[in-house]
Amino acid sequence: SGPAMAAPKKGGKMRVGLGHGSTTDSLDPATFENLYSQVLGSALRNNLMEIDSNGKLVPELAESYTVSDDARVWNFKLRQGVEFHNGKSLDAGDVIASINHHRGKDSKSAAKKLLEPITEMKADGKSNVVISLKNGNADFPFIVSDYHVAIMPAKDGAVDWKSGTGTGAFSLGSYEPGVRASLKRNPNFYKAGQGHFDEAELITIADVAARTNALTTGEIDAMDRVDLKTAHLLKRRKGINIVETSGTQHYTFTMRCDTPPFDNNDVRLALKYAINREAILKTVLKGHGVLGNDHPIGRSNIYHAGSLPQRSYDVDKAKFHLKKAGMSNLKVDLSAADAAFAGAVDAAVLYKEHAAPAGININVVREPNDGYWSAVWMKKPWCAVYWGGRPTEDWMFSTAYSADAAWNDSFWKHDRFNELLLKARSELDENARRKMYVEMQTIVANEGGVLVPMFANYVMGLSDKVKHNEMAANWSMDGFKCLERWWFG
Amino acid sequence: MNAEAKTTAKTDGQSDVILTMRGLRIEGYADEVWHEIVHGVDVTLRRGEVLGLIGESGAGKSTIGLAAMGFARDGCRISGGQIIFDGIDLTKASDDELRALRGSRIAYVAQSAAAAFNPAHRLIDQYCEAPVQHGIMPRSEAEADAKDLYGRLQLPDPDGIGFRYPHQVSGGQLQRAMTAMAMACRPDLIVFDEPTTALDVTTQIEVLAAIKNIVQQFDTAALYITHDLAVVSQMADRIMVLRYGNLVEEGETRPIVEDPQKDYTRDLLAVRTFRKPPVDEPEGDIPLLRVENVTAAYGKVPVLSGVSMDIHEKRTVAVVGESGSGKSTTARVITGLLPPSEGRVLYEGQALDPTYRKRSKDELRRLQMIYQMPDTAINPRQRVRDIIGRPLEFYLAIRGEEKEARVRQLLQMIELDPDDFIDRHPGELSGGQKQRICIARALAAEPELIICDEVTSALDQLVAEEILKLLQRLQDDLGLAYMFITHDLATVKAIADEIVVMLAGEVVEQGPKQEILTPPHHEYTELLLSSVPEMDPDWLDRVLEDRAAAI
Amino acid sequence: MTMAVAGSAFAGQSSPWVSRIAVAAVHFFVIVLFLGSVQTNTWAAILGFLAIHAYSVAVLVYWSRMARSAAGDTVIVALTVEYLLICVLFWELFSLWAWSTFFGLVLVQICAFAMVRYWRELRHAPPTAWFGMVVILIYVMIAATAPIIAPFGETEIVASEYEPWGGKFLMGTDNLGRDTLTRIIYGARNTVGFAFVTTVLAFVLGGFAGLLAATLRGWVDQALGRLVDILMAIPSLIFALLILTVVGTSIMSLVVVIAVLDSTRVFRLARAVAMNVVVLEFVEAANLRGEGLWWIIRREILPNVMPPLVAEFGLRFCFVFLFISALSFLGLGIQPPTADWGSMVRDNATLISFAAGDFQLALTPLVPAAAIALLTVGVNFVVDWFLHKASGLKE
Amino acid sequence: MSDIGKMVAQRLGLGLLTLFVVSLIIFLGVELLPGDIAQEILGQAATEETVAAFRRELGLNLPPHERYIAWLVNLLQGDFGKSLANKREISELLDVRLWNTLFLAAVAAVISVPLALTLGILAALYRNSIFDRAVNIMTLSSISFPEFFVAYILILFLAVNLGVFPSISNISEELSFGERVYRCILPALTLTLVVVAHMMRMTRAAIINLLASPYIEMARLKGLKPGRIIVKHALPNALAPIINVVAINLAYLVVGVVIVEVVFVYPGLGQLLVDSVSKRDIPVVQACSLVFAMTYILLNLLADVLSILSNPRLLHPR
Ligand SMILES: Nc1ncnc2c1ncn2[C@@H]1O[C@H](COP(=O)(O)OP(=O)(O)OP(=O)(O)O)[C@@H](O)[C@H]1O
Ligand SMILES: Nc1ncnc2c1ncn2[C@@H]1O[C@H](COP(=O)(O)OP(=O)(O)OP(=O)(O)O)[C@@H](O)[C@H]1O
Ligand SMILES: [Mg+2]
Ligand SMILES: [Mg+2]
Repeated sequence: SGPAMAAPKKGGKMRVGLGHGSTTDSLDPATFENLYSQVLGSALRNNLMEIDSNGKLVPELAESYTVSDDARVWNFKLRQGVEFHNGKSLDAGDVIASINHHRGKDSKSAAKKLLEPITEMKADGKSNVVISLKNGNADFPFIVSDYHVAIMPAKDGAVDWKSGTGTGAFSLGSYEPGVRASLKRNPNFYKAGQGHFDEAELITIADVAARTNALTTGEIDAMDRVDLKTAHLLKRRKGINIVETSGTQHYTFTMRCDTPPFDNNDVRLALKYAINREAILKTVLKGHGVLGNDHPIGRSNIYHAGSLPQRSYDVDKAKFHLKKAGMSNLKVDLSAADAAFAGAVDAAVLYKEHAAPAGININVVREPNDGYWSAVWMKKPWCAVYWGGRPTEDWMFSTAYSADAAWNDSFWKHDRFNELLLKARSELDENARRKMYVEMQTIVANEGGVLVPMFANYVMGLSDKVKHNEMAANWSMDGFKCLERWWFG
Repeated sequence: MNAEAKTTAKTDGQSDVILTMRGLRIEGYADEVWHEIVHGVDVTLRRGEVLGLIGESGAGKSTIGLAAMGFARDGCRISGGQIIFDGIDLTKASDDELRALRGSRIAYVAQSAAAAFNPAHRLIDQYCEAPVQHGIMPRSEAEADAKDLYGRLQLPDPDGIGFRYPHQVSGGQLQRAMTAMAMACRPDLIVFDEPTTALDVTTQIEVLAAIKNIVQQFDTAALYITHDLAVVSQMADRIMVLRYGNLVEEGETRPIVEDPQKDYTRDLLAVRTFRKPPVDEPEGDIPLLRVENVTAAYGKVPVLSGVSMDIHEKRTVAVVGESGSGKSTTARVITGLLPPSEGRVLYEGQALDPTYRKRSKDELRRLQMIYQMPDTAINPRQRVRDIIGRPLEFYLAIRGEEKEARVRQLLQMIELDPDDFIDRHPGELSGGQKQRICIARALAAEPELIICDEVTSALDQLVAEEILKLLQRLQDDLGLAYMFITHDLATVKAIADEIVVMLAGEVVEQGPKQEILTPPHHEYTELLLSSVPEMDPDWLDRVLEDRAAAI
Repeated sequence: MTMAVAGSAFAGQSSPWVSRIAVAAVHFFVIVLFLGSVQTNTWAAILGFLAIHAYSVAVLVYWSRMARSAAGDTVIVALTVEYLLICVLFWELFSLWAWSTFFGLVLVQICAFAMVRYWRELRHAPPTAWFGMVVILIYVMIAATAPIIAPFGETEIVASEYEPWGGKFLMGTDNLGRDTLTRIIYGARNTVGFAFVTTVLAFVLGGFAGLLAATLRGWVDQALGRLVDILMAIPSLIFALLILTVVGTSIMSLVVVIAVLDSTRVFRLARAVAMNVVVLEFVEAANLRGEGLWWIIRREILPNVMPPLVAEFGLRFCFVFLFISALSFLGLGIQPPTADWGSMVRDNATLISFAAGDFQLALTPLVPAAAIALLTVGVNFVVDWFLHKASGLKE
Repeated sequence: MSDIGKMVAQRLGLGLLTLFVVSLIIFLGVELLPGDIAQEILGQAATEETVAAFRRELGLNLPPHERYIAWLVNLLQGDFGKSLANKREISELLDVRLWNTLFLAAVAAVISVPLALTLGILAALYRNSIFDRAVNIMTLSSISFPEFFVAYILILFLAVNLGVFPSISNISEELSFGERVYRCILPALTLTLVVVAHMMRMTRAAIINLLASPYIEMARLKGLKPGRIIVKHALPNALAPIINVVAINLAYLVVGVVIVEVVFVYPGLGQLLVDSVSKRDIPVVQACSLVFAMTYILLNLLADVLSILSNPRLLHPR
């Protein structure tokens, strides 16, 4: 369904069923890791910057910012008159405390690494925050738009995350982790033309069939992660719309380049040629996605290398590279679990069938869902992985591809690549940057250890009461901001 | 009621007939085919008359008794003939009609009251069930009536006993309670199916008296089923002798008992005539087995105190006493199942270890035991070949062809046809046959002493006699010694060399048979001896009178 | 170990030891030969198939001779255990399907033996029992001959996903484009085989422990009883999750874990029933004879506690299917791409919600579920008949 | 009677021991699982540094035995401790969910136990009839379908097509009793279908097993109606095995319903336990396991006491 043209109306109670959420969740943004927390957090709190529906970076709690020429010193000017749900006015102290929440020795925040380059932060009056970085980073405003770096009220330099208080479109009524949260509209919300529902409820419905049924019977108004197998049937139901956005989310089969046989690039290439991406996209994602080209940069990224030829299924090339690697056949274990991504096991099984004609015998090992990320990912030589993607190339590459990245899950080291990464980061010239990022994508595709068969769409199911504008593609549920941006028609 | 009254009732003519069965045929389903069990039997019963049905086990007595209620057990069917009860043909009656009759107009007293009472309900509840369900009287009336009947049947505490559960009441008392229950609706006919077979002689006499009394009081017709001619002659006006589902002989009680016409009836009468030939005094001083001053208890409950006895080679020692007197316990002490708290057991002068676990295989072999209930004493899932073969293999290491030959030989010894029986399961054997298998199993071990714990009590008399003869013959041939536990003095008279009388865990009298059986007796021995029914229809009245007089 | 069991099975027979060992050896040899041949090539497999048939006939003749002896029951038990052990042994050495073909053969042989032995009773089985036996037999045949009768390979992707019924794909294709009928057929051997092995193992473990506890009483009983209490007090799904996550979900560990969990239930039942048997006089008689523990458990008690155990077997057997599919809810369970009914239901379960929209699609999960249900009903009908015979009722 | 008291006391004592061992096993089990709470909560975002910081915060740097003993000492003082994941008091966490779980179990039990007993009795009464076969086929089929599948089918018919019940049972405290029951009906029905077969078959088998007893024959000879014979004469004697099976199934209704909870979005203990295991939140896992183990122990004890009460031989020893 296309974007609704009518002017947004106020009112109603929005009930969203999400496939995520666990009883162990908390309101601490430092530990947010699932869609439930992300959607809830985005309804309650805001960031300095945000990515809007068109994928553009725009100020949110900041009104504007200025940057030094070397992209090292960033000065954010805060919006005036913004109040937290508890009536406290937003000031520079809150921002500094909120960012500091992720820094320091004792921080367990997932954003710690991101914010590490900050050397100094100081308030310039009540409404200016000056942030200095170790090295220049042209993408820094993207980083403060990250959902972890939400702004919370501070007292004595410490933020209060337990209450869920923020500046967001909704304030928290009750919250039962892993079950539901009920929200009320923030009457003092500062964004004009946003935040339409009177009330909202976020319900965890882990089972996809239950979610679908709840949507069909009208017990919820929107759901995430539609069952792709039945999406076409669900679409036919009266009163239900299927909406999808294609962003940076991609699935990979990651090989450890420090472990034989994957230390040989020809083996890696053979494996990259032995997979029938179209078939997997069609069968596993039922077409709800885009082919991957063995690098993590999606079409919605600015510097996506569209010129790079699409790699396709080619048994001969696979055989050729295998032979080049000095092998006539190959037997490898591929670890997968549905925890890696929905359909990972199926994808692996399909891959096994595709690779067989090339003399590659893939033994699919289904790992337990439980503990997948600690016991399999970055441990087993070859496994299925899911990446939410990052809004910028630099962010993505430095998260998982640079030699010193904490999550360099392919254990891949490429000097030229690392050099380019550093250079591109502080480069402010668009064209020069583009050239460098395209080269990096080419290197990763041809020499990297990550097989990226596909980018997966975010597929959501909406009751036709629910209206929305163009949907943001960066994350699921309208960039987590469904509650703020949607309304009932 | 007296003799004249009965005679008038009998001459009263056909109208007085309460039950007629004509050409009754009943089939049982076994081995996937229908076998005829009862082959056209005619029975006529008048109001107030007691008809005795007698015959060996499996003769079809119970089957006929149940047929009188229009009932056939699971796996049986009435295949021919008529059963007319008070003008109603039970073979044609509907289920509802039959149900209305049963319990209210025809009642049943089962062989084992302990099994036939529902363990989950109080006696009085079970009593009241039939009258209340048949709508004969309300519960309160039935209860009052029950107490009255309990009193008449001389149950202790008639007002309270009904509120006990079946397991809280002794066997004899249960049997009387069952009689009371049958009486509840004042039926026209009661079927007594071996009501005293499971009881010991002293209890039996009380139950017999109670039944006789109540039947006379209410002038109820009765079918009295038993395999003991002496018992039936006390109870019945007329007797029918059955065998293999056929009528052998029928007539008034006294003529049948005094002058039987048929050989089979004569055999039944002659059962108690078997006598063991007297043997010499034991030679040698060391008895084969000596029980020395044994005191034993189950947990804290003392059962035996200071029991001593000797068993000599090739001799039979009978241990008698009423139920619960400690006979089996003595056997358990000897076999080592129950270590005594004091005293010891010597075998050929050597002390045996108190527990069987520590006894050597050879010691175990020389001392074998045969149980009272052949049903539970042999494993229903093993075949005869394996049951008998096991001791051979286990003790004597005989295997293969040799074992097979030995098993066959043993089967011949106990007079069972090897070809026919070697592959059977116990379920395919009669009680007597099972007991023989138990004997063969004991024999297979080539023992020196066999403890027989009431081996004949569960069997009918003809079979029992066969077993006794068999044991005797084996003793003569193989030189075995027996410890023969029983409560049946007739058996004792037949087989014993020496007798040990036990009461309440103590030996009250012991010595050679002649000595014990010749008066003067110990008073308890006297009671035991006088309770053995005699083949005289007046015996019961006489004994009861004597006893009443004695008090 | 296997030999010992087999040997003891024949010990009840009156032939001398040498021949017993010879029989056991031939037995073992043929099995090895067969498993080997299946592995190498088709021709060898066909030869092996013929060999195993000839061998089966020979075994049958031998058995029918023995059918009258009490050793027969023991032979059934011993053979089952023996085959089981071999299956487990060859598990990793050969591929899954080799063992399951073999398993089917085992069942056929045991069925055949049971039929010879119980033919008299069988003739008079009620229609429901016949229905059950026919169902079981069909399943066993399907399982045994899966590679021959299945139209495609077990994991072969033959078309696009969810092809309609009929034509080349009788039951359509599944979510990955594999032939559903083929998967159902292979599912029979994997699922039924798995459930059978697991249940038997559970009964061997739990049954033996239960009988041991009942026979020995005292502290053994206490110790085993408390151990089982502890195992049962932990929610089984969590227990399985803990163990399987630590040791991994190989078929082997699945079998062992589910069997251990199930065996606690069997233990309680076996113990309770055996308690009533150990007090009977024939057990006392065997004790007095000086028999060892093993004999008493195996020959005196076991045969008498079979009916309730068999009844439990009927239900436990199908609980295994359910447990596997419950495990796959947690991402554990049988490894793909092995076809198994539980996972087939699980993988396509959501389709049922759209039965109104596309009925044929909704059948995708229903077919394997129905396959399980039919087997459950069949097995339990046979069990009911057996129970009815054992209850002593003759109506 | 005092015998029962003694048995109960002894069993409770053993129960405590069992609980202790269970907690130990669970603790060890979760310890052995790959990863710990720090890694699991941070998930894909875990780095060495953050994990180390998290561990320090939670006290996970202490050796396992010290943590276990500390937990045990707290427990003995009646304190379940706090959830590691979100710092909430575990007792609070358990409180609501335990009641929810018990509520669902109760609704399911109220439907399933009488249904199973009635069907079992009727099946025994009309044994080998069409009715008996039909009931058997139905119940056996229903247990052959995995729980979640049964749930989907029920939802399809009763929620989606007919719309009589809600498809998700997200109950909350504000709801009235009636509303709660209404929302619980579908999960309760699902559970009913799952447990009825076992109880019904056991009832049937236990009754049939007694029908050859002499006292049943006696009851027939008293002219009683077949229904009365089954209910008054066979059933009371078959109670012990039936009670035991009912207890096992009740325990299942409390302990084993994770999947039903997930499908119906029912906030019960099972879901909490599974979530906590996957996040390695050991104190919560232990607390849940103890509650479950306790349920099992108490239900078993109750079954044994009831078996004794139902058997006059044991209740009124001579
Ligand atoms: N349900 C049955 N099915 C088949 N045959 C049966 C059945 N009940 C009894 N019979 C057979 O019928 C015959 C007569 O049995 P019945 O019980 O009437 O004998 P009985 O004279 O009462 O013997 P007992 O003194 O042992 O009680 C026996 O041979 C027995 O094996
Ligand atoms: N296992 C037992 N535990 C406790 N008391 C027992 C046990 N067995 C028997 N008794 C009691 O010991 C006493 C003697 O029993 P025993 O079995 O020796 O009697 P018996 O003379 O053989 O009687 P019967 O003729 O009935 O077999 C009885 O009062 C009986 O109740
Ligand atoms: Mg009889
Ligand atoms: Mg005795």
